[in-house]
Amino acid sequence: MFNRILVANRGEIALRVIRACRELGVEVVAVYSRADRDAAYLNLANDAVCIGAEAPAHSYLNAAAILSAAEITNVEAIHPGYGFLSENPTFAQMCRDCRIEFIGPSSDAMRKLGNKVEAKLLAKAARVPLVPGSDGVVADEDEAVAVAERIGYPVMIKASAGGGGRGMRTAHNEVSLRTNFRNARVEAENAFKDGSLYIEKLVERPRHVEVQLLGDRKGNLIHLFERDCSLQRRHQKLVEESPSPHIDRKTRDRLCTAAVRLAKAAGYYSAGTCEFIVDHENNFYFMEINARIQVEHPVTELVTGVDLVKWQIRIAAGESLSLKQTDVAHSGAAIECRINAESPDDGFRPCPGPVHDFIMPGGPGVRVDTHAHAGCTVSPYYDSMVAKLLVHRPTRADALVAMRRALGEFVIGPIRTTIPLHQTIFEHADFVRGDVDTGFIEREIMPGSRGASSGG
Amino acid sequence: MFNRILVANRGEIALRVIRACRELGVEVVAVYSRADRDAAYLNLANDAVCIGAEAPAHSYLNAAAILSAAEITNVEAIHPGYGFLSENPTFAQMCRDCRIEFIGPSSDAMRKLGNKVEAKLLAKAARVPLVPGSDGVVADEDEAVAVAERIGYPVMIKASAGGGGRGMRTAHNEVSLRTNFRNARVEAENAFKDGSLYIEKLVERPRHVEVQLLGDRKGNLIHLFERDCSLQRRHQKLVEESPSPHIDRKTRDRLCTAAVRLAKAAGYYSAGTCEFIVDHENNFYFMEINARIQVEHPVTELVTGVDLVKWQIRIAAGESLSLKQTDVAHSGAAIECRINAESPDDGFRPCPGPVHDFIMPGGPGVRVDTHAHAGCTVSPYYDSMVAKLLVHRPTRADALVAMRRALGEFVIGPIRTTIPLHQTIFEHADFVRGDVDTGFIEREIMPGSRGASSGG
Amino acid sequence: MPDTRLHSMEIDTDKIKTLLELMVQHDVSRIEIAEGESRILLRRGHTPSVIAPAITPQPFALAPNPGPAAAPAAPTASSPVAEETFIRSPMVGTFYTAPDPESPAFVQSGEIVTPDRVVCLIEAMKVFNEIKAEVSGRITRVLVKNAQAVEYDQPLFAIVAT
Amino acid sequence: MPDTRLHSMEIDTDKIKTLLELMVQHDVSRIEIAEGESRILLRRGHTPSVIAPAITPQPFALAPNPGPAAAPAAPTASSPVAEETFIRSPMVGTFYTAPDPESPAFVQSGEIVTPDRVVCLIEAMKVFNEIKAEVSGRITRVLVKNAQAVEYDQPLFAIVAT
Repeated sequence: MFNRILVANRGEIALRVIRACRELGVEVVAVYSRADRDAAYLNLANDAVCIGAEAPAHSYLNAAAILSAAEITNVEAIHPGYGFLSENPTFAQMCRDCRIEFIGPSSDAMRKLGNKVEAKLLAKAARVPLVPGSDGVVADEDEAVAVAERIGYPVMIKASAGGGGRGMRTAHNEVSLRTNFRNARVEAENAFKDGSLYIEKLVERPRHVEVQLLGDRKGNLIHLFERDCSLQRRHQKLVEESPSPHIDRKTRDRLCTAAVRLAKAAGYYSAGTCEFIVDHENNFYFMEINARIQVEHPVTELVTGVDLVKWQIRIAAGESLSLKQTDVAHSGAAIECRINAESPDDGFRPCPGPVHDFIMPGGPGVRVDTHAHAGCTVSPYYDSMVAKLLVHRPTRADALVAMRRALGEFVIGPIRTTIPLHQTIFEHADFVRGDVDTGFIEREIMPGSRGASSGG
Repeated sequence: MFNRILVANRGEIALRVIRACRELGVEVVAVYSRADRDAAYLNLANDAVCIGAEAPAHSYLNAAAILSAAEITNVEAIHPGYGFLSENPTFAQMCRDCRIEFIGPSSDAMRKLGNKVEAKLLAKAARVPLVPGSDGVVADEDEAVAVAERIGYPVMIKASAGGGGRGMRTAHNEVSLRTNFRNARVEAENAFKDGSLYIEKLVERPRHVEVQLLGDRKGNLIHLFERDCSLQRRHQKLVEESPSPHIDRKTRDRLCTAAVRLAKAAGYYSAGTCEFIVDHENNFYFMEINARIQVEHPVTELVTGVDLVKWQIRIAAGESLSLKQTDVAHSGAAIECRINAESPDDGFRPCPGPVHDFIMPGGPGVRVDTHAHAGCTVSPYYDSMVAKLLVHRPTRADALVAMRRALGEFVIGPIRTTIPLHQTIFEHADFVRGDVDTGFIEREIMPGSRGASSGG
Repeated sequence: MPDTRLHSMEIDTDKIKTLLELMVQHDVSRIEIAEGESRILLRRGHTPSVIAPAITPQPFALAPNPGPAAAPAAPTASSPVAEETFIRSPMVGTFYTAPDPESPAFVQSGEIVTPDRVVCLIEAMKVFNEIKAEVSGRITRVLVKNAQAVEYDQPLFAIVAT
Repeated sequence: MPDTRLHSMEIDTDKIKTLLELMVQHDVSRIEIAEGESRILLRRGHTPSVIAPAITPQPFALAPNPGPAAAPAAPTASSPVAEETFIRSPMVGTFYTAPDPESPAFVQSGEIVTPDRVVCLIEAMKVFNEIKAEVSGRITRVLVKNAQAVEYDQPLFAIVAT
């Protein structure tokens, strides 16, 4: 096992890694930007090094500063957390070139899975379903129509050079496909100076279901069941839970084994997540593999009792995964709410600032992961998550009740948070029934807010 | 189920009952003394009534004020918590006479178990071992010697009229027995105007092990395994855990079934605890039944997954205990630390006052039950407990590690607390090995403090 | 310390919390709201007459805890607005203005009372307790309605010393 | 009206918007941020010479946090004790007083330096970076020992303008 590691991150995930290190008896070095110099969790590290100015580019994304901090503090490994440098294969390789272990998968696996085209080829080779489509650029309208007829309407027209929703059009029949294809091509040429388009089947009201994976460097790799993260706003997850209320046992088994197959094909080790979209007929399609620990990992920790962060560290130190697939049982239902310092009534405007009031929920079945406390300040420089509130109860119905209770107890002020939004979600009949999709928040909870916030 | 109940208590147990009510969908009325008017947990109740001045006798022990509050708020039942009126059979009967259910056992069972002599007769009849002794007053020295020879040295000489350790002497042989008997008689005559004495076997280095019981009004009664509460200072529990690290599986089974036998004989229902002392040969002796929920009940909730407070309320509302003995499994190891606002370095002097800094531990396996938060004030009028910090992990070794980690995170200031004492305990080799008794704190952790604190 | 005085029994603590937050946010030292029968006066920080070069409001005073939902914040007896003090309830129970429904009230607003004057009954545990004024003065307001529940220390009458 | 002056081309308008909102929210009259090459100064409301009856100090200063165990509290440049300012480390690395173990130190306490004077080396990622004084003045104290690790923004030398 390592004697000393460095956490190249901030906020709750830095604290999460510090907690794991303290329990493992591994010394831990924290790094911080000038904005985070008063962060309370730094007191829990064995050492803390200021690595740069407030802006992420100068500190938490500053690979040279982090490696310098690692050198002057003599650590043997770096835990990247999530975000920042966590999925950067170049940084992983830089660490390893400095003989400092990067706590994550191999740089090669990161590189392969970070490339959408390569990842899809891997999935195809591993017989993991992909969203049906043109399998590359379509030459013209007629080819587009032929593809659409093969895969069935509705379809999406996507610009090869596009991304993040830009340059996308839907078509529900041949007429609209032909019109939209022409328009999309002009738009793509103007926007990206590249008019190439491809066609994909439109998955309507998709659910987001992901599978937690854990593997060692000797090829042992298991899944720790799924998390359902369908409750999103603009691709930002708001609520995550396990088990998924959407899929049946057979789909779950197929999903989990598909994820394991794909990860093994990629030579994956450490913790990782395989993301799928699932339609209403329980058809699932591979989206991507996130080659890092995820924000919502505690959901899986609660239902399986497995400490994922400790395992990441052990595996990076060369230990074998002593857990076999049959050792991992799923127990009860766990739900996580991401509490953000945002004003849902005001286009989700971030609300950083000093926190005077902070009363954390407690009692049976509640877990809170947060770096915040009364007297802290939510910094405007970084993401707005102030706490992850989780409950774990024998059934989903019990978990809903416990989450409502816990949300009612949580006091954070005077900054605005998403707690009232979560309270609305947990009273909504569709969510209570477990019947939501990734468009639910915009469609059901915030109608009208789309326009209001589109300028932000 | 009730529509509305009243919590006749304060602090963390009032909050615990409020949490149970919110999860059950039962409205809840809080009562408070003038000292507690700003308590944050009152905001979580549906209604809150000021019942009197600061001193407990004027508020939380004021049965008439509490019943008046119950009447004006139209509640159907009263939860007494622990302490205050919780074990007062007269109050229980007053409630029931007013057609307000008292959430606890029958007044008759409370009365029987509250009387030491009657409780011991019940235990004897139920074949539950008692500490061997004279079975009543001994007439003179010679009879005392005869009893001691029958039960074996060392023995305790106790004054019939004494209590709380007063008028007690130990004797390790006949010579010291005869001398101490004469001295004890003179002392008892002077102190209590009653010189009658009895003899009991001295259990050396006793462990305190108690069994959690839960029964309904139809005679269904089960145990929920044991808690070990050997870590005490002056009969005040500091650390509680389950399973007991002291007893073997066979002793545990015998202890649990003896507790069930005794409670059934007493016609007991609701939650209750049967306390035993256990010697180093795993002999156990009945001490008393606590006819209420106990401070340390969350330890059992963690290892069994059973919500004891919810069950108390359901049973009082007439529901049957749907849990069978075979439904209750013991999983992992749970430990509780009672964090008190006391200064261990200064004779455990209470340290009430305003709390400015309050950072609660969180993350995997941690549960905190507390009414405290940054900005609250620890009142000088009531007991000094500010928080119950619990961990639940697969093994005791893991739980020790998690508790050390959580204690290191807990920031409470500027008031002094027992956190540093707990940190010392959790590093002590004897405690880590699970080898402590009720005298451990005074003997090993605080040598010399006995004199310093005897004036307190 | 914020000075919060509430001149009505039917208050909305949520609204007060919002108002206090607004005051802190905008550094407002005084808000007065009259709404039907209710009147709310909220004041924080130093009184405007004492001007210090740099005023530090206590950060803990900036975290108002509105107290229990159903419990009206008890006005402080040392309020500087008038010499008004309060006759407070010595117990939890039900407040009655008159010995029985047919009789007139024990006291009316405007009446002068002596310490021994019975001003109301409070019924607790089926017992009707006569409550005396305990002070001399003129009753300025009756703060509780007939047959309404009252809690310990709740102001029943406002009284000005004569 | 807010007075906003920007001393750099690489500005982030979203950040400025957020800052302005924060200033309004907390009644802050001035924010100055230096970040690498960028400098941002935002000012709103009255100038300090106009004394308003109630001044709200920035709540950010009211929440003291003892700071990380290992990080020396950085003295503020505007310390009133002397006209001492600091030459700070622009990076994380290892501090060297001299170009090699045989050579004398770049500067000694008491020496007068010009902005272009190299005062030390900081080794980071196997690269030795020459650190210049950037200001003129007399070095009053060398705050870091040779071959000691330094973090970003850590004071290296105390200097008094001459």
